[in-house]
Amino acid sequence: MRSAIRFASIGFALAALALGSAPTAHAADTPDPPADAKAFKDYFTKKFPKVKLEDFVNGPYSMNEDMHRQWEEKEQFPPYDFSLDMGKEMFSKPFKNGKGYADCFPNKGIGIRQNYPYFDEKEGKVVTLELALNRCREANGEPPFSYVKDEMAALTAYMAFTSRGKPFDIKIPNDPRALDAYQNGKRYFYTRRGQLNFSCATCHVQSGGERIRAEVLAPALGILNAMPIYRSEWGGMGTISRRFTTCNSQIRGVPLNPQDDEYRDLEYYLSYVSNGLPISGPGARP
Amino acid sequence: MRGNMRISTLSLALTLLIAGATSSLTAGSEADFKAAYAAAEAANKEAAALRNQWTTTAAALAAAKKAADSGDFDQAVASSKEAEALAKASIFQATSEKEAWKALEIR
Amino acid sequence: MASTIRVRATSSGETTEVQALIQHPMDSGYVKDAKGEIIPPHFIQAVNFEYDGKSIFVADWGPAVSKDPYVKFSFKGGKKGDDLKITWVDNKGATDTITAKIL
Amino acid sequence: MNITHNGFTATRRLILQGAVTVALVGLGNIRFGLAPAFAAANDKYPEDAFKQKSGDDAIKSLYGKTAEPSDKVKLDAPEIAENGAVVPISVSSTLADVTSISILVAENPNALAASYKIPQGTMPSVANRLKMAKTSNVIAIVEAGGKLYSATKEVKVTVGGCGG
Repeated sequence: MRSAIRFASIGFALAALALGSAPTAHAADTPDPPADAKAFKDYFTKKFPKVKLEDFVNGPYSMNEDMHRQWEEKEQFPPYDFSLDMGKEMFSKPFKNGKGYADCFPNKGIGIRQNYPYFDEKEGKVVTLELALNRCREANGEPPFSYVKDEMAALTAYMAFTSRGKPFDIKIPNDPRALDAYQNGKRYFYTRRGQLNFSCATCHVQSGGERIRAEVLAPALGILNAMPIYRSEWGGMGTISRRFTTCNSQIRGVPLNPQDDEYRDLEYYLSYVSNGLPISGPGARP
Repeated sequence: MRGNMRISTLSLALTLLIAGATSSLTAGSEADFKAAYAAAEAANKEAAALRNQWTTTAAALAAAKKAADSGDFDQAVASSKEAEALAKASIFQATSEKEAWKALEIR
Repeated sequence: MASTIRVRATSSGETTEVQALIQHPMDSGYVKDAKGEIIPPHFIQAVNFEYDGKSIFVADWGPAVSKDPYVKFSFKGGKKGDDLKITWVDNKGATDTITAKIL
Repeated sequence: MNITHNGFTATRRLILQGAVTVALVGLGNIRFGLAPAFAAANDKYPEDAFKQKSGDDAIKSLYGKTAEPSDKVKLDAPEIAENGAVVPISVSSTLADVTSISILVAENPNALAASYKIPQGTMPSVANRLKMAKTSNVIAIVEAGGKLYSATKEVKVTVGGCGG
């Protein structure tokens, strides 16, 4: 009996695909990031006129008064405090070869989170903060950290903390490969995947501010500004990589490896369209 | 058992349903299981190439193997067929989304 | 290793507000881990706040207190620079203590 | 309530099954050892009260009397908890000489969540973060002048997110 139900759901999913996928005619437009970013901000400011532009970085807490009170209560003594202190301690501890993270980053790594991810023209790919941290470790003979575990979250928490309030400042250099990476990230954001057949946009654009069971969905605008986040759901810290991979498995799509190109480009797109919004990491989330 | 990709979506969905239902009734032998499992795995690999596998496909494949190991080849064949259907659906999703995503884009 | 207790005690003249955040898993004994085994109960049972040698607040906690527990209260008195001693003990007998300055 | 670390394998069903089976088995072997040095500093940790299932039994075990609702007890809790693992709840009261404040979550496996002793000179208010297994009444108990007063509020809790 059970497999019959499974079959019914597959048949249904296919039918929904057919209906949802009638491609409307689109001019083969070359990507225009500034126009996208403007359209992105207009969509959300029109949909939520009462929410100030910079408050979108508080995700679900700007969408609901009851949630906002709970958040203020938590922010008095936030659960990410321990991770922040651990990150600060780790950041200043030199590697075995005497060098430290400060030597790998501009301005000694302080107050620069808002410039990540950036497009590395030598490599021809997007480089995220998490990737840069692990590359710094490997360049100095240290083993890389897991992208989804606490050490990486602690380091990115401290670096985000030093950039609090600074607006996102993601640049797309005049390089066709950068435009491709941006477009690749945008495509990933809007592409439906997993058996539930959702895309990031299905939840965070079409139903931003609405509930999915107990949780209020964060609008996509400013969704990475608070990263890394301490989630009550996980009872611990979460990096951007952890968030992307768990989102995939939630909709029954097999996640890719953290820091695969798709995720780096996705982070590039999502950060670019939130340019101008302040960094508020590390954040607390439901 | 090579699926024919060019028929329209709705009929593809219907054929899968009918194929799934009828085949699980026939008695499956080890050979049937091996063939069905191989087909499912091949489809799932193709989905992997498109970077679009579903977690439920892997679950169905695991169920098939478990059933086969315990000698219940009827169930093993049914689960393999289910896995193949899921893998084919994920392939279809990836190909159809190549253009469909633009419909959602904020303009 | 840094203490597991973070304290913020601020005096406003006649009353002092005390906030404490303690690093502890607070396992309730009702949750299973990834392998499906029950994580045994491991939670802070009592936290004692002492000022000027007197106990000014005692928290008795059960397994329903959140992970990395937080508590806030205030008491009359307490001047800037005074000491505030905080001690916790959990159901396995582990304990930690800290003496914080009132700001 | 609390989801295991690797995402969504432990769905709500699993947790509830876990809760039921363990509740029967688990209570027997919970060891409530308490470092002796500390126990002397105040009267005993109300071990028995924390073992009680229902709110009434816990209150009786803790105070030996029953509470009457009073609007002088202010219970501040959310309408819908953002997550059952971290529910910010605070209790305050305008009653005179408050000696103890307790907070119970009726539907939790053990109702009594936290109990606070308020010596003379400490203000009658406390804020903390509690875990709630599911939608439930939260009951605040304030002991003042030897009598018990209470306030109750329902807090909705469901497992968040997309699920397995």
